[in-house]
Amino acid sequence: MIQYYYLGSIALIAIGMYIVIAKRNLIKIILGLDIMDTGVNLLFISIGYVKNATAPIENVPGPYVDPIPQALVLTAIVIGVSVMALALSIAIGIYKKTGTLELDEILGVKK
Amino acid sequence: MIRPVLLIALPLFFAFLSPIIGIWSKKGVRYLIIFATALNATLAGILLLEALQKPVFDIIGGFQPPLGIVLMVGPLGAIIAFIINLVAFAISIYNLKVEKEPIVRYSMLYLLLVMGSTGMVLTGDLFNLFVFLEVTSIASYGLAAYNKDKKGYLGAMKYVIIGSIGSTFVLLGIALIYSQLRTLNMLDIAARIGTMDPYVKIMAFTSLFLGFGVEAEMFPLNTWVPDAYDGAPHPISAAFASLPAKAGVFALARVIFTMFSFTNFLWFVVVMGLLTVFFGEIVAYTQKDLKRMLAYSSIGQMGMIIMGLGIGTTLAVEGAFYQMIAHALGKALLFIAAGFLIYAARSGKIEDMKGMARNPLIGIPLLIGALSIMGMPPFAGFYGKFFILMGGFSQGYYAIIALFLAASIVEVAYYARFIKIVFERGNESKVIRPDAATYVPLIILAIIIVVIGVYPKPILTVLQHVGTFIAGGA
Amino acid sequence: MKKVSNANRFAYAFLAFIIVWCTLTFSPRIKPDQYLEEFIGGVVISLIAAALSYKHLSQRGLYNLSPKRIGWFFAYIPVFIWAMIKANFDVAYRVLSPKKPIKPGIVRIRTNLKNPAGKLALANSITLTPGTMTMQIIDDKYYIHWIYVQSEDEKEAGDIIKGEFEKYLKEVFE
Amino acid sequence: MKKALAIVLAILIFIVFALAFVKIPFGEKMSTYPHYYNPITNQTSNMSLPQHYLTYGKNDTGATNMVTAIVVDYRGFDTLGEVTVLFLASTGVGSLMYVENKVKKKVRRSNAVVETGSKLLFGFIILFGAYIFIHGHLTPGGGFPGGAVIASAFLLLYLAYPKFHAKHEKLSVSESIAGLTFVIVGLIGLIIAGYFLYNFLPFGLPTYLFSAGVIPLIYVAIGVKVGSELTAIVDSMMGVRE
Amino acid sequence: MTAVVYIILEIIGYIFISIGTFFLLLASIGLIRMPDVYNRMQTATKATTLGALSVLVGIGLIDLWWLPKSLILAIFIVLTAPIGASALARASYKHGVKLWKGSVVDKYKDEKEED
Repeated sequence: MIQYYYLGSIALIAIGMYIVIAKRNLIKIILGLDIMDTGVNLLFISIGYVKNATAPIENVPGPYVDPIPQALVLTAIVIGVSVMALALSIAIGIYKKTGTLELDEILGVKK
Repeated sequence: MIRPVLLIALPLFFAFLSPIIGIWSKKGVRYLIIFATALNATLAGILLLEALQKPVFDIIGGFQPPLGIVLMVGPLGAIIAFIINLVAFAISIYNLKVEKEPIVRYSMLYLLLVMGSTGMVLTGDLFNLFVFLEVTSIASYGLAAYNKDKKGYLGAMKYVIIGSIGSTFVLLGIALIYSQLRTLNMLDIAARIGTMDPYVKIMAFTSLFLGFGVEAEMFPLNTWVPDAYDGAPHPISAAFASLPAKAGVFALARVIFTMFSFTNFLWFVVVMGLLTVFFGEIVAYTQKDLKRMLAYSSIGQMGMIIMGLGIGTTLAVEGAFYQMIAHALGKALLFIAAGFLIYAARSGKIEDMKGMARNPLIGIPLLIGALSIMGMPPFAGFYGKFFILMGGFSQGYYAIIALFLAASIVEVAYYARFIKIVFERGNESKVIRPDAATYVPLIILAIIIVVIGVYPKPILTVLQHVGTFIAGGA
Repeated sequence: MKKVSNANRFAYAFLAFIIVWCTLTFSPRIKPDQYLEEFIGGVVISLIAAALSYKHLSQRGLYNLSPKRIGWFFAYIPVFIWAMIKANFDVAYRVLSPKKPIKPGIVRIRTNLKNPAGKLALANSITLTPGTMTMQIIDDKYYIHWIYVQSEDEKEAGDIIKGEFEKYLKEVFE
Repeated sequence: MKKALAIVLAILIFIVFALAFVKIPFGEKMSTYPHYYNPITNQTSNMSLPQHYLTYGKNDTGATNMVTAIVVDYRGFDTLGEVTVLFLASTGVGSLMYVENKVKKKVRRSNAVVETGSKLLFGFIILFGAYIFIHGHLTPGGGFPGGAVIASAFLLLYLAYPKFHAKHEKLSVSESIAGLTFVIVGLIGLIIAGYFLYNFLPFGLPTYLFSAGVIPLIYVAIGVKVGSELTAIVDSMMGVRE
Repeated sequence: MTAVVYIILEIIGYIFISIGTFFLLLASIGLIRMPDVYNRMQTATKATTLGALSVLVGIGLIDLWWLPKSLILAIFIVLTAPIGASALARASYKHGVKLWKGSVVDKYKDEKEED
């Protein structure tokens, strides 16, 4: 059986990848990484989905969705946030040193 | 009886403790880190002896796998963990040379880098492996930019970007495996990997392979290596070459052998390894800057390890593991020496370092390290390359062996050039004597290299277990 | 305004927090002993939160809770809600009417409220009522963005905008 | 040129992964999941992993919220790693944003409305954050969102008072103590039962506040830790102010 | 008997929710139709506050379990939404966002705040 439900999140990953490779502005690149991250998290969550099911909390009647992907994505989100914080602070550092966030100007590439 | 989890819990304990100690005494934190890594190395040594009897499983939280997380330590994992912690101990002494503030934060990041690399080697759970990969790489990002100059920031930025792409791939691979098998334990995955759809299986393998390839400095995703190594403080360059890189390549070995046990897909690994070797060695030959040269050489060596894993016979994998050990020790030594040379010459260019290594405290370890990395007998590096070659020979990969030898010759050429320059006669007046924080780790590492080169029996005893490792054991 | 002891302010903060906590954890289906556990947890949390924030929360401590003030406060609620509903119909009219009946501008009015909390309440009330939005308070001056300016004079505009609010808020807060 | 390459690569990645993911079922019943296998005892179970969690989770951990049961108890080691990652991020940002010569920056006066409002709300936001992480084992939520809410209370103070400055020593001490609590709870489990992070406290009655053994304890530690770490990150990123 | 009460409460709750959604819709239309930041903020703040309020009250009536919680949330929304609007308005003013050209008066311009 062929499933099309995941294509949206894969598209997010591909878009993020495109931004990371094609854009030459550090903030945009960092945003691209974030988009990729979101895509993977969305993908993970949807893997655990069960039709007509609710959140796995015992005082609500079942059936429940798979709780593992939710737990894993919780971890993955926190990790993504940490990477983002560090990337942004490195970008701030680069800006302090060079006065710009455009990669071409930083590396001295002639257009 | 020692529990593997202590190797992770104790550094974590000390890392969380150090901000409190740092309020009173910054010096105290530095010595605490040395103590913590020494303790860890001792524990890892004891663990190695235990794992030689039979693989150690440490169930965390009291839930049987795959319900809970399990640490899975076979002899090979134990020896890599031991070497990582040993090198980490040596480097932590050299850390005393770092003067730049905030030193307490630096120490914590370093200790957690060690802890993350150890965790990557010990864990037996795929998602836990990802978490430790992230611990390692975030600590590395912070340390790579620690110098807070333009070079450091740019190297770290490159590392962050490529590292994040890598972790996205790892997560994708985990998602693919989880969606089909609904489990995360490596041995559970290994037992049921045959039921996966073949295309999904190959995609999962490729994603994990590329993802861990970032830390293992594999070819398409290793452009961060020279910049990050170059921009990082000297102890951190040494640590990068021996801690996260080894943990990454061990994770690759886990993916290849423990989880997927591919036999017909290994040519892919060999090709990636070979490309990495060529990229590394040839660019290294053209480098004028010492740290960049060593970084590219590190790429080349990691490529050899990946090739050894890819050839896949017992002998070649033994060689790969031997090479891992030798490279961890040798590259750490060379980077520490490079740090001293750069400090003495006040320049990173190799040509400015004429005769700088003529002090025996620095010269003899440097020579031992360089010869070991070049693969000269009787030093540790020789056995690794030799076994990989023999393994490839027995599999009939003649063309690949020829290319491998050619790359080794290039490597010998540029190391010889480097040694010739640093031992050249002339400007003796400028040669300075290293202080204890520099020569103690150098001598420790050099002694180990000589010992395991001249008397390789203990290592070979451990490496006998490679057969069970390839067959999918711990 | 007389000085109020720290203990008094602390007690007020604690009381406010524990009331909010009890409301948050209450539900018609909860068992009594279960609620007791929630209450014990709430006491601990409220003590910590009060210790962190009692200096910010109030200046008058328990004196805020005199029956007269509470009475005026409850009298104020229907006035406020009625004004809010009127405001929304006003918004609906201005948004949906094709001619865009607006004549915006920033005017200045004055208040004779003294207490910061009272000023904030007045500012919020102004923002949520027809056509006006507080932008900044400086001492006793309010700068207000008015969507349909009826008067530019401080006094007259103040009477229109503040309406009955100031009277009630004066009783509640002063 | 570079753009064309990027587009080609992105499309390639999309196609390659789409071909893999179209084969993966979506929203199927849990009974179709493959059963798990215990590699230590060499036994295949009669149910899948998520089914096991949902069936026995309440007995195994005492928590009502199964996601929390997995995050803190079954896979608590991951969470320890996750906490470490956040700790690393705050340490890393602090070390990168560290300034040796403190240059005083000019700051703008804040909005009086915001000032009074945040004074009023600060305590309530902290209360609400604590509410979220203390009920992590009963309702959706837990240490990470709760900690983020607490950090937002401090963020509000930063907005309201441009001169506000959280004491870094205090932050790192609370961070350390919370982290040490987590590790020590794990080590106590190791000593008592032989398993790191073993849930050694009595489970109590489900849906009660004091239940699920060490889970609320760990979540309180995580909440405090996340709160102080996020505050420290914000504070470091703002740089030095006068 | 109680069942009837519950059903009535539920119906009232849904009415509240519909009203709330209508006001939220108004707010978004206002965002498009109003000419400048300040006017947009006006419509958006008022309509979203009342909209969110009545949605919350509606939820509380449908399932009484949530009533205390939703009332607390309502109070917080009333307290915070205007503060946010005021902060945004002043920030955009300080940042140099111009008033709409049809504006008749700007007294805030004369105020010299010390920075």
